[in-house]
Amino acid sequence: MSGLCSHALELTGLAGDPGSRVHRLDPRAKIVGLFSVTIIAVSTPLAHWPVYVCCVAVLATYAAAARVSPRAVWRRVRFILPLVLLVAVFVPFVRSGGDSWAFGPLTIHQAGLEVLGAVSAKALIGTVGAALLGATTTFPSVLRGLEAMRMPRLLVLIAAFMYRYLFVIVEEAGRMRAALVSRGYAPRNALQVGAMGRMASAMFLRTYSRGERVYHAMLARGYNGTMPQLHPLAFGRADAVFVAGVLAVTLSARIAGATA
Amino acid sequence: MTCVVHARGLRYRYPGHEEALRGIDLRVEHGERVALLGPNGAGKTTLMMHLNGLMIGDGELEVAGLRVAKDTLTALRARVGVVFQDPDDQLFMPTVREDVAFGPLNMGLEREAVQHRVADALSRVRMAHVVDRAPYQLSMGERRRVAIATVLAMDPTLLVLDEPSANLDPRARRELLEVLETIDRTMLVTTHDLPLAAELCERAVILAGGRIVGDGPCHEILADDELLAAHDLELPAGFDLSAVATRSRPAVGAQHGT
Amino acid sequence: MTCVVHARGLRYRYPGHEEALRGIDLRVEHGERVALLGPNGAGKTTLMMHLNGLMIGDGELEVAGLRVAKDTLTALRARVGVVFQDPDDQLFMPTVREDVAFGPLNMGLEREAVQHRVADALSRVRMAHVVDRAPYQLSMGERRRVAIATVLAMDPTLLVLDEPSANLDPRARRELLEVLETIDRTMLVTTHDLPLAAELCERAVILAGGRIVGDGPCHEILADDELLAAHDLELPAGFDLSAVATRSRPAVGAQHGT
Amino acid sequence: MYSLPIALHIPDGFLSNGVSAVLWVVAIVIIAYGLRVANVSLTEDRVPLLGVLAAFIFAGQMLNFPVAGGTSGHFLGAALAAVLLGPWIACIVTAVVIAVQAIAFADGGITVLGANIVNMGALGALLAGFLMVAALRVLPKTRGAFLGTVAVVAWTAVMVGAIATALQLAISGTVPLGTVLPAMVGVHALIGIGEAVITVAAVSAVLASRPDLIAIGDPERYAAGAPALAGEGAR
Repeated sequence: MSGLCSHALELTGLAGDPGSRVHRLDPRAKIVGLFSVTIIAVSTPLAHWPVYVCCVAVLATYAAAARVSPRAVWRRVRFILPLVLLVAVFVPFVRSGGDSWAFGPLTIHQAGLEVLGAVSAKALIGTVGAALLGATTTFPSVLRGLEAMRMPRLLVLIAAFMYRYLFVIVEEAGRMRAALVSRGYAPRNALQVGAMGRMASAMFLRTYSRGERVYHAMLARGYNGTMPQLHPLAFGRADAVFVAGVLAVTLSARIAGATA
Repeated sequence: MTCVVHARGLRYRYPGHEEALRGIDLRVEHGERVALLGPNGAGKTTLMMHLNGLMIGDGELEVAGLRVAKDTLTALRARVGVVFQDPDDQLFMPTVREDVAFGPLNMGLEREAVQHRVADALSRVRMAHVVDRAPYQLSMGERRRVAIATVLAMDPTLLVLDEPSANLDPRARRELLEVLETIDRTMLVTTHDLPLAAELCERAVILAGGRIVGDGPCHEILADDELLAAHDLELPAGFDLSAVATRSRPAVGAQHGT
Repeated sequence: MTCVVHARGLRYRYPGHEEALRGIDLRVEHGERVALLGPNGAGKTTLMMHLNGLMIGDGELEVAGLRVAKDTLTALRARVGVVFQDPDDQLFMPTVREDVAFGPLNMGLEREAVQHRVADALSRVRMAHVVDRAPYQLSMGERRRVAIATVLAMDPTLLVLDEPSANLDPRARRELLEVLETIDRTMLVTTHDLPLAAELCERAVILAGGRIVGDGPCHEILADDELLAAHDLELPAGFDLSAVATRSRPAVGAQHGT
Repeated sequence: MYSLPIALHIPDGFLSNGVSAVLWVVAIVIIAYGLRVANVSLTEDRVPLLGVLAAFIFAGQMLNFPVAGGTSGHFLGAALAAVLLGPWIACIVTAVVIAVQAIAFADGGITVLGANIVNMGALGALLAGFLMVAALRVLPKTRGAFLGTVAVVAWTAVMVGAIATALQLAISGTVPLGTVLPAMVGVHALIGIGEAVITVAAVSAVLASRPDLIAIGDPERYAAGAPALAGEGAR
């Protein structure tokens, strides 16, 4: 339900002040902190809406401390959120329950409105949380953090190579696509996409030989089956304080909401 | 007859970046062969992408008699042939025949006419003998020439070539040059290979920082050491410009008009 | 001290194909810079792949004092640095720092020594300022120089470069040449760029059909039009060999011996 | 060119806590088992290859095509991955693609990552892979039968992913099944056709030039692990 696709490349890279305290936090702290906010928000029913406010406040504080402007956040979510909301906006018409109001042929249901509100708030918090992680942490250090958090090493390594070659291969694909279009290719329905399949196979074969060449280049520099690591991570006091702070604020709101 | 390329105040900005084209004014007449020179990042590729509407910028741009805009794209792409730098980006059908037929088929031509165009285009680049081979079995020089054929088969008014001599060994480069010299189309050639420009084109345009900073007879531009140096261009050490014969300008309906 | 490369009767056949190397005899002495020329398909890349044991053929091959065989590969790869043609194949880590550190770390060096080597190798190719950048943020010329640094950081005895000037604009090519000239290593350079060979190397070897068909001072080889033509090589039109100063041979422990 | 793309990435908040949690468990079990079966966890030799192939799947998802009424679908690639890499490696690779999309590009929620991995990757890859193996044992060993099977499994993989997504949305109480199921099935029946056409064209081209790279082409070899990736080891 979203439209990443060719806009992918615009969404990467740090934003804000790269020297800020937030940027310098251990990636594990940021992963745990931001994803906790999302998990807490998502698991909260709409009735406890102050929890959402609390989560948004935490994210806003985080962004301010990292000097990530609202514009930078918007730039990262603008291809995702509008589509999410576009889908969610149909919910009040199809999800029945509670009161209902008729607008000509359409009927809006109260239960549907509630779902719309909850879904929108949760999707907003989740998307902005992930965007803030990306704005304050390079993807390679996110991966280092995940690896330190016992993510299977093989998955981390695949992700690292994928990320490195994403740009190369997406650009290749873009050029091939341009070459197709340049020769007047304009499919009008799903049956006319055979040329894209040819393109996909050419991409696969090129990518496969790329993989072999990269492997050769690694062997040539003494690769013996284990990726060496340059930067050990250090989880310090600032990191602990950050995680504890985020959890304290959001969890207490969540518990207060549940017991209220 | 109008000129083939007519740009006035053409500007383009990649989202979130500086302007890549900052007001390009350019006329290319029928039958001209123009070398488009400039350092990396000068905007050469961006300008090229505008010529067949892969990008649409601000300002006026008319190519091959058509105003470049969304509604003219189909017609435009039949009139402007773009040969990309890496033939592997352009050739991905199972056989050379299907690759060369791809453009004419998209134009809606009859099968027979398409076959005719395939044969004709391949023979013009001296590649008729590989018609049933797979592109990946060909050498880089052969692939480059087949890539040119894929575009010639659409019978374009303007041929745009991006770095045609990149990654060619000296002999393949020579053969390519010989083929290009026999093709009587208006040509715009983006290249870092200044000797190629000197041999193939009678006019050179230097692009730098999204603007045209030099435009004139190729030999004059390439002899202007200061101009070249100012834009990170240089002839290879030991290259003697005067030793390259200026190619006579091919007389392909070179009538000038507005 | 033995010579850096010593091949005798080196042969290699790709499974299911003709022989790619048909008996190569080659000696490269310490401190030499040798251009390896030849048409596409001559066996240049295959020979290159043998030098650090990515392929192991029949016949004798000693490189940097080691007989090339399965059990010497680790030591061999620390002594032979190969810079591949496409820097994107060579730069596979997320940042330049990690890429340059990859080889030294595999050699088992301490973190501190590795940091030192990274800084040193990058400054030798004038790329110290990009240490924390990602490879995809660099220009082609910058990537090429960083690729060279990834290998220099391993302090190799022999530096093997595959088409170092491919896809570079004239200025990036010039900068690369300047960097290469300051590197005092034994070098084997595969290239189609004969002017580059003339400027960088004092010796040229021509490979054709898996055999060495020419070997001598670079300027003599490049002046031999018949030899070049017989193997699909040619200097660019207008290139004047005598105008290129022969680089003085760097005196890096150029002791010859068996 | 910029028509509305339709894909299956579920954002945070669209699934209930229970459904999200169950699918996280399912995804983890599949990946853990996949890592074991694929037998690649023992060696890092093939990691660069798997990494670039993941990038290939990601780039493949840029292939947008028109569906109906001004909307467009995009290629998903789970079936193609299963045919080329075998189902278990396809699971791992597509899971990495989907996780990176969520973490690095905020596309698809974190809490529903398990669901997205199952719907868009694992389900399609496993289904396509095992349907292919079963069909190849029964059908005549001809190119036509092979490509026909590829078409069917590619379409099926998309449909099953769409149906799973619809069921999850309905069970979560976000939208009623009666509304979401026909809508998802209708659109994805068309997207599935695009997926099938692209997958068949891609597979037939690989079959023509590098048949050795098609993992699923030989069920016996496939059963032994990951043939296309088990080639030469470290030298």
